[in-house]
Amino acid sequence: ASAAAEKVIKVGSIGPFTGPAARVGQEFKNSIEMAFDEIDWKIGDYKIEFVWIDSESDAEKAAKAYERAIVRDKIDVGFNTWHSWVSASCMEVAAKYKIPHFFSFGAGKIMIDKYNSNPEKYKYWVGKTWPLPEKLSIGYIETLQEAINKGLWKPRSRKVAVYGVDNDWGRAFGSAVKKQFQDAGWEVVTEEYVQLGETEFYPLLSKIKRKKVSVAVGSMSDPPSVSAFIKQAREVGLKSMILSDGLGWVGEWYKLTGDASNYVLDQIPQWTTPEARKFRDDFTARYGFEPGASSAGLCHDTAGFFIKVLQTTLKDYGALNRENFVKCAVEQVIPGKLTYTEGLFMEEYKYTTETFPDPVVGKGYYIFPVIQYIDGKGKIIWPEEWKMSDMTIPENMK
Amino acid sequence: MELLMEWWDILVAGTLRGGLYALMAVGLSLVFGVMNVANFAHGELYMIGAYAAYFAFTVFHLGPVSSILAAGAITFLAGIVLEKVFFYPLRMRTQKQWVMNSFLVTLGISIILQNSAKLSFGSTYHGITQFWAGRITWISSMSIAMDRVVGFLIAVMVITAFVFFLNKTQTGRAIRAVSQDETGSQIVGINLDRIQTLTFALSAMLAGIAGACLLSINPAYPTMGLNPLYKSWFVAILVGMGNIGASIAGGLIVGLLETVTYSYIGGGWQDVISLSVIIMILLFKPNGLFGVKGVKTALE
Amino acid sequence: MKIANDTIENKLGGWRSRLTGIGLNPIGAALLIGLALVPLFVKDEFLLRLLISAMMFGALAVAFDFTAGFINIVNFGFAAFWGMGAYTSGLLVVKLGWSPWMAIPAGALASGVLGVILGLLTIRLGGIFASCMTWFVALAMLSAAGNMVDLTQGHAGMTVPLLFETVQNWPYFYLILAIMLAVYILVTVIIKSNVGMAFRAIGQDTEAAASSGIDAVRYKVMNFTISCLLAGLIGGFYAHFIGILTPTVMHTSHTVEVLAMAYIGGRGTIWGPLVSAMIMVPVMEFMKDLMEYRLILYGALMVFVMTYYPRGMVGIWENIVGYIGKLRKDKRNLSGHAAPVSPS
Amino acid sequence: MLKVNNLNVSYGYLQVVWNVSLEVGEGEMVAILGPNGAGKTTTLKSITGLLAPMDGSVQFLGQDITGTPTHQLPHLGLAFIPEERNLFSAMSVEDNLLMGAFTIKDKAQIKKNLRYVYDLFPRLEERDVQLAGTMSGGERQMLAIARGLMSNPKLIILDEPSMGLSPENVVAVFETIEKLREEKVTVVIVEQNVDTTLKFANRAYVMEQGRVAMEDTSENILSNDHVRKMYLGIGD
Amino acid sequence: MILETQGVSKFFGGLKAVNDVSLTIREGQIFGLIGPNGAGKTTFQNCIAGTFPPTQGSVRFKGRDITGYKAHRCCHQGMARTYQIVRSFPQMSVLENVMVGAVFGNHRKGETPEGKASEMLDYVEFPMAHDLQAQNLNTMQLKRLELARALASNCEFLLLDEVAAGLTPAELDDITALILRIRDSGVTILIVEHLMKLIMSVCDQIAVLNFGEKIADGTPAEITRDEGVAKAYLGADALLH
Ligand SMILES: Nc1ncnc2c1ncn2[C@@H]1O[C@H](COP(=O)(O)OP(=O)(O)OP(=O)(O)O)[C@@H](O)[C@H]1O
Ligand SMILES: Nc1ncnc2c1ncn2[C@@H]1O[C@H](COP(=O)(O)OP(=O)(O)OP(=O)(O)O)[C@@H](O)[C@H]1O
Ligand SMILES: CC(C)C[C@H](N)C(=O)O
Ligand SMILES: [Mg+2]
Ligand SMILES: [Mg+2]
Repeated sequence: ASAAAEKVIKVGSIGPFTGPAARVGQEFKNSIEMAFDEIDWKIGDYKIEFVWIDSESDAEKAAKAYERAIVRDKIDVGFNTWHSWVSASCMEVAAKYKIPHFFSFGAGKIMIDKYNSNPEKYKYWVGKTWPLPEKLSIGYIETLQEAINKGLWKPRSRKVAVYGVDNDWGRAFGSAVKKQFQDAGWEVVTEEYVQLGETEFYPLLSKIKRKKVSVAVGSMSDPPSVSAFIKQAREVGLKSMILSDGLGWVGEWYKLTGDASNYVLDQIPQWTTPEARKFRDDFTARYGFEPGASSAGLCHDTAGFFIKVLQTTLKDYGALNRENFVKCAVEQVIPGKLTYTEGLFMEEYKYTTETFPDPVVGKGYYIFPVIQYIDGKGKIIWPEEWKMSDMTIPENMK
Repeated sequence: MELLMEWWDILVAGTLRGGLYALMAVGLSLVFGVMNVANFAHGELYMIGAYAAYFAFTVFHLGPVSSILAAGAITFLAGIVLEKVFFYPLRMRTQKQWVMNSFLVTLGISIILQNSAKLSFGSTYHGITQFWAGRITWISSMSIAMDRVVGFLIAVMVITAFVFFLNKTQTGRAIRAVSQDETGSQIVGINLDRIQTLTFALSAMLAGIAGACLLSINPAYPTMGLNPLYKSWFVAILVGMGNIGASIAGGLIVGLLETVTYSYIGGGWQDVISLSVIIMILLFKPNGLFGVKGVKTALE
Repeated sequence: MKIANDTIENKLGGWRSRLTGIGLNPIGAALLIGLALVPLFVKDEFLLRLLISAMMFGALAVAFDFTAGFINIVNFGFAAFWGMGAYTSGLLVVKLGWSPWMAIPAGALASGVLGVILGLLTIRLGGIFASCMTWFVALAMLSAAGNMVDLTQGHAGMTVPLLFETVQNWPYFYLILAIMLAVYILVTVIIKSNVGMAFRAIGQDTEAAASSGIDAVRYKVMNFTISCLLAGLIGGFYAHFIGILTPTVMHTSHTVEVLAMAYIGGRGTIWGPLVSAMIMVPVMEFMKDLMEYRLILYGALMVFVMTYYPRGMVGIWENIVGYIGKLRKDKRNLSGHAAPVSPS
Repeated sequence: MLKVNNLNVSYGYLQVVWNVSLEVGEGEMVAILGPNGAGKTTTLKSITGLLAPMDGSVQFLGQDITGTPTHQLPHLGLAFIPEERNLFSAMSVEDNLLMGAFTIKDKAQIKKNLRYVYDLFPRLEERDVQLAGTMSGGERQMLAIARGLMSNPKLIILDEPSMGLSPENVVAVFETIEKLREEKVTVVIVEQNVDTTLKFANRAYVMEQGRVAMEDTSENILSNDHVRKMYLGIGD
Repeated sequence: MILETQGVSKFFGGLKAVNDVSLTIREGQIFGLIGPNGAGKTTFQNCIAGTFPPTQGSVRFKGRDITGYKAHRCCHQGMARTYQIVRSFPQMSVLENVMVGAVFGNHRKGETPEGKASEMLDYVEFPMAHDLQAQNLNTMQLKRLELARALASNCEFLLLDEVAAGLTPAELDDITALILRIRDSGVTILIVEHLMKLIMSVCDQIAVLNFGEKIADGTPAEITRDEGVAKAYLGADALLH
């Protein structure tokens, strides 16, 4: 009887719990558990319950599952997603049922386009966790430019090949870096996208190799593809710097690539601070595998931000319910009044009405370091203030 | 010169790819020919082979060749078990509509195996860096990983041994005989049950070896079988279901077709193009490229 | 007194035969009426959505059985025709601003046209080759839908406007109920007609059918067209019910789902597939929390049914009815009112 | 040599063979006659293990072979040539013949047998590489008989060997059977060609509606009025 | 002249299964086609009835050129057939099997398919219940079923392929009577058969094929006298009952 009196808030959390990115889903779930354990799953006298919504990495399945969570499980608020296409499809559902949903990774452009097409309708989908790739990826150009200026590297040509997985993310990243390289005076000689899950890159790589490029840059989000690409690049004897954005997203990547990943550049958060390392070790101790900083790590931060939102809503609006969440989002989160500074990775997580739904990017806010992998470890080589060493150039390219 | 190089690369890449398609397709074709089973769980046997090789190589620290052989042995056993558990009772009970019923059973098996793998190993990727270090450079502008070359050679050897077995040994001939007339085979003294179990196990073994050979390229995970399954169907249908010898040619054709598409049109269009070509061919050769009409290759 | 009784009997009989003519027996009709009343009493939106989904799959299974159970070709690319209807309808609304009410029939038509092509493609092929041809066509369509990003948004998914601007589900419920009924009745009427006889003849022996004067090409194409058209119609509904389309609607796994329902229900019976969908969709939904175990069970069910009850639920049902019938007859025989044995 | 006791066989609920008993002595040629649907084929199939009888037993060379799987029978020296031929249609004529010798391990013996059947049916040697599936009805029948002979059987059971054959080939078949008998092979034959069959057979059984209606020597059967009328079309 | 073939040939790869066969069949005749196994008799029938088109040559039926007509069109022209290897619709009842012929063949006014079908079953003296599934019948019963189905299409021309194979002499007499009855009802018949007794007793005219070629054509008496025929086919007199 007393249970009925207890107030419960149901949070629907979307993640790729099965399917090609299931590993990421697992990390999400675990890191959210760790974050909510810290507050004992309570906000005031509200008990927090999570409903795990499996996106299976598919836009349509995710939308169906989200809708099911709304009508069957009667969730009050949504939290988190990974893929941008999942965000885009669930945005539609959130708008239909007017369910506020906080913080989704989805880096690609479709969410932004959708939001801009009707801000009023889509205001329920509150904020991206991961900004558009072009805002971050400028780090690559600066790193390369610096290495050239310092005389560390004399590229044989100013030619670039862009590759990537054929989805919203891969294409968004590809076209962003393409433009940046072009602006920096490089020539993009080929641009190739492959299907999700492709593991055969000999034709693609030999094509790139024939073009004699100095840099191959792109992103593939699933581990089999990206590790196959890296390994085969070495097998065919590609003599170019490889920029593989997101190689380190999944903790087990090194097992798959081995030292074929040496010298590869990536731009990804690192376990740099002592708090971050502690989180990593706690996680490993509790769940038996090492988390990725960009998935479990960032998700832990956003969970912290989300808890702060819940607490603020209770404090400022008196009760936890859909309307108040929406109010809190519109009045405090979107205009940047409510920000989060206790995170492990960024100094401050903040939104502004100008950049919404992207977070504010730049020093002091949201920024990723550029790292270079050697023997399975990432060394930070950009920006200046975090730098651990200069870029290393492999023997055969000097 | 540039163009020649390009073609050469395509040829090499296509052949390497095609060899392994052939290995898969031979098994699929064999089971269809002998047991009239359109096996939709062939990809899961490939998956079992990949997992087996992974554990053999990383956990039990067997050598590459032993790992691949171990995978072959395990899938062979898995084949025996599957045949005895699923197809034997079905055979005892089904008279009519065998092809459809057994096909549905394979769908069921595929779902069971895939989800059991998820349950036992999770959805993560169990991969290795490589079996053999090193690479080979030979006229080509690109060099080729040892793994691929050896994998391809294993495929060729296995297929050759297999074709020899089918045509030149008494057991092999018995397998072919069963594929054509079961009553006739019994009459001349062939033990049907044994041959059918053997056939399924051999086919499973071929798929398992393919999965094991490719472990360094495709890590093991529960749903990894789907793509190879599709590809082996393409090959088997293209050349005529049940035609073992032609499956080899078919594997190479599909492998090349895909590589050409990949290089000139774009990765995503591989399936569209190779499927369109296969559809066109079927329109003119309804029994497949090398199928013979009136002779039982298709079902009736 | 006696006369009045007679006319009532007659009237009832007339109704009954009319109902059976469209495939409804009294039990079926009663169940349908019960189903139609559900939204009046049940306010749980989730349950309604579940029923909508069940009815949709029921209609799909019937449309599938129309080909598989009668002309004996398994359209292994069935889902692609469902998807074709969905995409066509969705695109017409999104790109050309059509009303969904116009676009859905147009989608059905597009699928139907594709059905004609498919029918023509498979004419010369028998058995597994025909199935593979349909499968390959579907795979090519799936792949193309994924690659024509400019048109379909590819795997990112295409957002499609909904049919009704409400979060309530009863309008969809009645619409799909009507569609399901229409599909069921249409298929039953066709199967009971001479055209249906031609389908069955072709399915059992094409050559004998041809030498008895049946134009196999025409009927085969006709069958494919109708089946695909219906799939497209249901696809159009789906598009505007679910609101988002990705190429995965065309995926083989959907065909397998529909096929499993049709076969577990009992192929070639029309009502078997319908009933099995109505049972299996909710059951699978309620077992969702079992995750992998659920699918393992599902696979095991398929194996079990195909091994021990290849005629599906209909087979089991007929056994039960036969058994009851026998019991009754035994009873009657015992009480001395043996029915006259028909002389044949 | 072969002894069948009280065989009962059914298809599902439909019983088609009732209490059939047969006895065949060594070196004998025994015919089983009867109208269509009498259950002759069914009887043969249960003897050879292709159908499981409900009841009754079969003994071959003193050994109980009821329920023995079909594939073990050739090892015991029993060959069966079914009505449907059951050839390996995608294999060559020669491969079919070699399969017939599946139970023989001795290569020289196989060669000898091959020579023997080729001499018997020269048409087969002419067509040794043709696929069995593309042969005409009569050619296939020859091949089926030849395949049966390849295993050096002690007892050969033939189901309607002359069906669908041209007169010339029918003669060839009966001449072969005659030769088999000279070589002391026991023969059980089911035939519609009653007249000719009875000229060759020692004894005959007549089956009607699933039961043995009559059993006697060929001469007696031939002179039986009922048989003359029903099977030879010679009435009074 | 109900049927006339001009140089009909059918080649399978290099094999000349039927080679340059010309025949003329008059209305109301029973025309016999005989020849050794593999002579091409079935193949010749297939060319006429539209199973596949002849490689060369033409077929005229009732004065119209029907070369290359598909099987169903041949049927609509008034041709019906039975098969050497029987073909039925196994999951349909006996009655439905025959109804298929009645519905899709040449429909006559005032006939219901059911009525026509049971009439034809009675006509061929079908021995079993009409609601039995065809898959439960044996070969002989199926042959009668096929005959009924063919007749139900109201054909004028009937092709029979070894209908009497495997019959006992008593049954042979029945079938002989039936064939004659069908002829008398106004149907022309082309019959392929190895049983000389039947052929000789019913045929008005006979053609003999050997290795795909026609080697003789004439009345039964002429054929029996023909030396080439005797050598190629008839062989042992013993078998000519
Ligand atoms: N597979 C079957 N299923 C059901 N009934 C069958 C089956 N095969 C044969 N029968 C029935 O069994 C009976 C005996 O058939 P069987 O084939 O043994 O006769 P038969 O004497 O060999 O005739 P025939 O001379 O035509 O070859 C027939 O009435 C037939 O209908
Ligand atoms: N589809 C086919 N492909 C290849 N060869 C064929 C085909 N059909 C028939 N033949 C061959 O053509 C020849 C004639 O066959 P057909 O069946 O017409 O003979 P038939 O006169 O009916 O013989 P039977 O009396 O034995 O039935 C045979 O040699 C046969 O092997
Ligand atoms: C960086 C990421 C969040 C990647 C994810 N796959 C996306 O599409 O957005
Ligand atoms: Mg028989
Ligand atoms: Mg013939």
